[in-house]
Amino acid sequence: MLRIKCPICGLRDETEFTYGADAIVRRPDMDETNPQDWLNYVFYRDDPKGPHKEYWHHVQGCRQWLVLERNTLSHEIGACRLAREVPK
Amino acid sequence: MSNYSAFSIFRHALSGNKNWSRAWRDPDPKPSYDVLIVGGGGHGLATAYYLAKEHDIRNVAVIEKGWLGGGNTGRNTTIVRSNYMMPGNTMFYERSMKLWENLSQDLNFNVMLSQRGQYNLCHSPGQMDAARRRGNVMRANGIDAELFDRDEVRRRLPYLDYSDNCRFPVHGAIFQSRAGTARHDAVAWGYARAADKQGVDIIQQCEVVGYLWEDGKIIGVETTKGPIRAGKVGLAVAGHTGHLASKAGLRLPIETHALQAFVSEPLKPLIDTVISFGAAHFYISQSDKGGLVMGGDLEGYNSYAQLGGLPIVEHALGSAKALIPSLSRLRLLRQWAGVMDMSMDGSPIIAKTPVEGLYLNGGWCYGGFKATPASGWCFAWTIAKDEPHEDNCEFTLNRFEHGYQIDEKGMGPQPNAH
Amino acid sequence: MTSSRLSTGGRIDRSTVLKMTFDGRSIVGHPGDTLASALLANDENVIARSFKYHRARGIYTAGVEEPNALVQLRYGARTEPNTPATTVMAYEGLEAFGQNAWPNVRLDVGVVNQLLSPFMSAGFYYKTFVGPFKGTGFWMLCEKIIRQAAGMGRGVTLDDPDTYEKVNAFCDVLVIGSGPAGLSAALAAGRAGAKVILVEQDSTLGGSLLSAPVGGDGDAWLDKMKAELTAMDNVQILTRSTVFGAYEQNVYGVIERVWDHVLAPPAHQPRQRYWQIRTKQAVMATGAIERNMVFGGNDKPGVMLASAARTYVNRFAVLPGRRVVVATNNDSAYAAALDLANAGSSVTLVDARTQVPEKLLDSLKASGVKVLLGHGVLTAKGRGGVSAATVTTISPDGRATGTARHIPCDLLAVSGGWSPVVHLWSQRGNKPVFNSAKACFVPVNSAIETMKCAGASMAADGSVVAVAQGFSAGATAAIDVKAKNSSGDAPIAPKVSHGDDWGRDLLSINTITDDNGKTRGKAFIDLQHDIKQSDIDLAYREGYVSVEHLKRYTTTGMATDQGKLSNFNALSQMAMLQGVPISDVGTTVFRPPYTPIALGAIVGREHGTHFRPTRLTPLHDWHVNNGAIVSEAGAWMRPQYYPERGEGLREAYIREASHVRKHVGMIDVSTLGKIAVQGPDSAEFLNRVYVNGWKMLPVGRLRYGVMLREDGIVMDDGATARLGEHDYFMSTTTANAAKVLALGEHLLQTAWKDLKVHLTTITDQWAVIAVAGPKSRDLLGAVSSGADLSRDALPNNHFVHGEIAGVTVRIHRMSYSGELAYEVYIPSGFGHHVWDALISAGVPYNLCPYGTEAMGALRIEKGHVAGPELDGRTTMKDLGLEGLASGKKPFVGSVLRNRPVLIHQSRPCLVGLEIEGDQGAQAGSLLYLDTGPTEGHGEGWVSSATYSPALGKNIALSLLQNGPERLGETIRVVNFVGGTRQRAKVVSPHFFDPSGVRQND
Amino acid sequence: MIEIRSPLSSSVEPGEYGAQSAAKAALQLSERAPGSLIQIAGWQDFATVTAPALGALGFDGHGNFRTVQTAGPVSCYRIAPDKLLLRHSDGGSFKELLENLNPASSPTLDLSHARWLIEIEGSEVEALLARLASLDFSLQEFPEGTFAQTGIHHVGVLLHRVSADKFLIFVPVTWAESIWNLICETAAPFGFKVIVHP
Repeated sequence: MLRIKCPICGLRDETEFTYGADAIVRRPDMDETNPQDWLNYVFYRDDPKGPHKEYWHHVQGCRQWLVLERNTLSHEIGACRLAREVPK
Repeated sequence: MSNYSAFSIFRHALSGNKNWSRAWRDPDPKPSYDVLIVGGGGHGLATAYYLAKEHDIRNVAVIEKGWLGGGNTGRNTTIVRSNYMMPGNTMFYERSMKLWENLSQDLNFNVMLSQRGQYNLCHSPGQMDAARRRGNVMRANGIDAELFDRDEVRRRLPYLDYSDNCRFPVHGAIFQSRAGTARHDAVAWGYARAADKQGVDIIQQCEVVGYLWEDGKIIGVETTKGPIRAGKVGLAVAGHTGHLASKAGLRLPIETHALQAFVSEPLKPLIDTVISFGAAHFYISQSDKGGLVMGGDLEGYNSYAQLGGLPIVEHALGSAKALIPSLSRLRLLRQWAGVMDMSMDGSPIIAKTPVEGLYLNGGWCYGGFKATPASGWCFAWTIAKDEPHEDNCEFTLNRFEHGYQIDEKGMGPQPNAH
Repeated sequence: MTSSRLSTGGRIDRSTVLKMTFDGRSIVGHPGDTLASALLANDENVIARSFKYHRARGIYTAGVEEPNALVQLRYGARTEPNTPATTVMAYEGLEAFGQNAWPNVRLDVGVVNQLLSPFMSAGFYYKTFVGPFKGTGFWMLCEKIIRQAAGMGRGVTLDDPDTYEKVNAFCDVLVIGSGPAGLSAALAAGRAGAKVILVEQDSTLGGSLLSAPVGGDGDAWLDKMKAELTAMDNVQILTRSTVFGAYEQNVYGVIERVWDHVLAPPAHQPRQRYWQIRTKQAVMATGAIERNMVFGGNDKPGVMLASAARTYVNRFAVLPGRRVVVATNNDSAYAAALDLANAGSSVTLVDARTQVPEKLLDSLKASGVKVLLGHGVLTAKGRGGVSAATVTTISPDGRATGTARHIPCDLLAVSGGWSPVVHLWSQRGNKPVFNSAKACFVPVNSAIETMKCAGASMAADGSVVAVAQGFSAGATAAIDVKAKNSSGDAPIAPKVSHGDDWGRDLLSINTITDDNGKTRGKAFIDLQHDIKQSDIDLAYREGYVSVEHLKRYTTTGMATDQGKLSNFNALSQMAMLQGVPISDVGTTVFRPPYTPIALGAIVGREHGTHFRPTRLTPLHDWHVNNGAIVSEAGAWMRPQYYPERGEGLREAYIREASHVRKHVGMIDVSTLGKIAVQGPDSAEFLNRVYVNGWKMLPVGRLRYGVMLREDGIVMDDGATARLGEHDYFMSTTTANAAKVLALGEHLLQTAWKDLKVHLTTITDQWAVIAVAGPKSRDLLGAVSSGADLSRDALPNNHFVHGEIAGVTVRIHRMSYSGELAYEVYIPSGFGHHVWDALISAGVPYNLCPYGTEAMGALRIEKGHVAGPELDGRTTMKDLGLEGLASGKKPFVGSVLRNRPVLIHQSRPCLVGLEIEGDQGAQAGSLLYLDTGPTEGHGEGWVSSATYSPALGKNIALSLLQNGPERLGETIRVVNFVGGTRQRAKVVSPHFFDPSGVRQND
Repeated sequence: MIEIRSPLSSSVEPGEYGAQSAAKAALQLSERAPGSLIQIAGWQDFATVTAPALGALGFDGHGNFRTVQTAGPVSCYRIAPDKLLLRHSDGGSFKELLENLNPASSPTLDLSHARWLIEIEGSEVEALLARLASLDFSLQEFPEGTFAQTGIHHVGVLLHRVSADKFLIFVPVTWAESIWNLICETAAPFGFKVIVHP
């Protein structure tokens, strides 16, 4: 069981959250028309074995989207920040 | 190497079982092969076997970082079925089913395919309609399928929850009678033994640490046992595809996720078929040893760790009791997790890659085990002929670019939803 | 008094007699007994039959590692198969039954399997049963027989009458195990002020101390520790509780057997409780499990672990044998020999070692125990049970060097060394290391910062070291969690009889063989699964040498005891065969649960109705009270139809839908997703998430919109109203409400941080009633006030505020049925009130409520797409919605929707079908050319079908390749699984009132 | 005045349930209407633009994400960085507050019908809640006058500790009956009384 330290609500069970997606990929700007940029955003992943940054949504709490640093091999958890406060 | 048969068992028994020979050799790697398959699971071993058998390519090695069959071949819920609806999937899985049906004879190794049938339960009129469409596609393509209403399901599976207390009542089910289970380890061992017999070198405890390059082309792999050159390198390392492909500079439409499975204590026969719950991601069957084998949902987040967390244990066992209330007092014996390639549309990739010399077999999501024979068969074809067979022609890497997502569940590019 | 029960001693309450039965025979016991001790006390020696060969088996251990004595406990709905008798506390009325045997465990005909044992070597089934023909028929015939023979106990198909509950707990230090190390750890952490939970699987605290003779120093020590611990408010003690799993981030799963030690739980009380404990630190003081030795007949009833024999004598006052041979390779069995002798048995101790300390030998002198050094047991003899041990001198590698002689005995107590219980530590992904001096795998204590190991689980040298380690682990854990106080001084360890230091001078012998290195007779490694040493040899010969291959090929360690006894012996045999140290063979990874756990315990109360929560609309009670048939729609319950006078679904929905077209009907659509979109950039937000434009929508208006996924596939549709300058009210489909909200929040909080928009779900705030039909305006006009509903004042896609029955409501003019229709938005707590008012006011207008089935018929007649068409694979073009998309602005999915396959000419697109004949089509049917083969995936499929009361025809919506250009064509509709083939005419999906006269009226 | 209909109207039956003990029931369950609930949202300048309006109600700024601010019948919960939930237990209208807020910079939303309250009181309240949600309910970790948003049976709820032995649970109305029934089942081993407030 993962326990995630929501910056707003504190340390909570993973069951209060839903996993979003890879937070390394960056959504292209709205007016980007190059399909490749959108393909890279929507479909392609680094899928790292080790440190990872990912979105989690505290749906049963403050409903904030978070960026969590987590190791995909050891499940060790690092920093957790509000997505809105993470620079692009 | 001795042929396996009732007679051989009898003969060996009389000599105290002292004279059985090794099931496969344990060779050192040669400096070079025509084809090198990375990954000694069912898919990799099957690929090597069919390369030799179907395409007469015998200078082949399978290299495996641990012990063969130690990945997802050895940690799945053993279900075999061919009930796929999307063009691109339907006939591929049916090819697999047909190969399964004669696999024990083909390999001279009993993989214990037990065609006890599989029920996909429906819990709403909408699910019944979707099941009907799937069943119709199957039937129109020569695959057996039946659609049962609630009463028929109740007659056949009387132990499900039909009470007023049931949260998601059963409306009906789609049934494939040829589906069933196979003994998972036997598949790896049977292919290994048969491939070895064809001259394939199976090299265990040998990890790929990088690729050998020449003029932008892959010409072999660097391993913990030294460099091994190869005319063609095929990856069949589901669960680690993203990681190994990245070493070749490929970014894939794949994320790695962990999936748990569960087995109960052994019981006398109780459930004589395979049942998939339609109200949650859960399926159950009973093994020959008597254990109830159960599968649940993904952990929900990227993971390369073969660890399963409690929320999914609760989810799976909760589904078990919701489906069959009388399982409540039975005991869970083991839980384990496997890591799998979750592709963005839930369907696999069997294709040449943009990197010359590198071929890819991956993205199996939950469905790798049942696909083993056809996966090996089609991958061997693709490697041997440098083009896909008709049955894997949609399992391309670039399908997301042209837009044919083989999205069997309609969940979109969200790997943990497939 | 039963024959094997000692008249004094033991930790049992002789003042109470418990009546129980085993296989229908009466047995008696006392509080404090286990079922196993009671069976032994009643001279029940054959308790079970083994998995494969159906060999008679007795009681082998006194704990959770029991491989043999599995019983079917209780009967009927409460039956529990495969229950180790050693873990069941005795209770009045207990009923247990032998299993895996016919007619019973004493006379099992399955024993003939033993004759076939040469043919049933490891993996034999992989080599045969394939049959002479292709296909799986022959195997499945064989399998049927194999499956009947396999399995152990029986499950039932009766519902469990007991309840379970889950508790979430939090602590600073979790201490697992209550032997000397665990108690010391709990004491240290408790004194320091840390919040401690101490978990013990046994019914009482003490661990190994409970196996010592009553009245020793251990008892006094235990009492003192218990007194101090129970006096601390910050220490919680859970007995009869097993930590079954250790999970990441210090979460532990525990099952407490709250009321398993009685016939049935008291009313309202749970049978078991699942604790999910989140701790900061854990101390693993889980002890060690004694190993047996491998020799011929080592599985017979009467063979038992030495430590178990000692436990039965001292704790349960049961004499498990009168003439006893104790076979050992280490010191620990000396205590067993002594205690058995002191209880009246005549004891011969056979030690594989040639030299042992004088002190040890001296300790036995007074008790009359005969000691044979340098000896081993080659075979256990006897039918049905042990009658003699064949003893011989042996070499240091376990080979017989002399002539064997028989020593008559009825108990053969063995000790092949000990295995620390490292399971929980290993479950966290760690591999233990081999300690060759003590011949066991031990944890690396530094591997997990938050888990400290102590005592026998670390192979500690006796209780003095265990207490010191435990106390230190507890004190360190307390410091790590910043506990305030000092732990004080460690307690002085209890003086326990010699021999608890099992690691000293141990001779690592696991197997006793003849002079050729062969075991005599059947020598078992895995008792329950009948894995013999020769099976390991065969696996090696065939190349299954890695531990995982070995385990899987032979199935050793995969029985219900999970290899607690057998793993080590299997590994050491494989090491011997390979000629490598055991550490090079490695161990298998331990998986949860540590001991098997009941499924129901993990499920707690979340089953039946509570499997998932149920969502009810504010009008739900009315529907139920008025005879609606309600059905599941995701989490919601919705009225499907309101049958009148014995109507079925079909009659009811046709009547309801016809009624709407003729008069007026109303339906509860409160399940629609509703999201408040607020803020100055709301229009921009809507412009980005919907395909159509939103910048120009005036206040007072609403608009239908479509949303795509990021990959360009249609996700959802619905109407959004502009309530104010910066205030929009979005509606989504019932199914996608949560998804749309989460996506919107994601975009706003990650990619579009510059937009000032807030989204809030308001699904619960509003009850919504759709009122549809030619008389809907008249009805609403009559019942409402303050709202001008006239055609000119309120055209389609406009809304207005008004009052109904004293409640302020918002009335949207909006139609999915094709009729003149409105949606009335009511604060949900007043929804029922307004519905009632409409019902009353509706009488003159012939108002009738309708359900989702009629709603479906109406929307199909109108060609409106819904869930079956929005199946996650369709594009706007497919659904005939592409005209909605703005070409002037980007929106979610706007680039990827134009990928070549998604805009290809031949894609299946939405059309209507008029079905020929009287029978309706079934959704999910496939479409084929009228002439030509009906095979392959076809030209398309039927997505939604209904009888159209308005048209008097059976109609359907379907997706057909190149559909819009095929209007008028006749196609074939095939439902293979339903056995129907029909013909249908391809028509426009807008079956009814295509120009929209009625809804715009 | 029309009375708001309780989503629990077919579930709340006064009486004693579950395990019976001679002593007073260890738990008392009841429902409460929320009165008025409004949400105030904002953006970067949230604190400054809403301060005067909140000050008028008697609050000193936004407070934190744990503490419930109370002023007379009004409680204020900071449920997100830029969202507040205000409850007027008497059903007061927040009229003045609304007038003092600019919808462009601090939009408000009426949620009075979106939540229902379940009140749990008694000596076993911590034990009961530990069976429903995975928070540490000890007084030390969850003091009086604090709140938390969490999940009960997969549904997002807000828990407010009113006193050592009393909690208020804010439940979305459409889930209320399901949650209530589960709470009652969970409370059965302790024995509980369902009461109706006057």
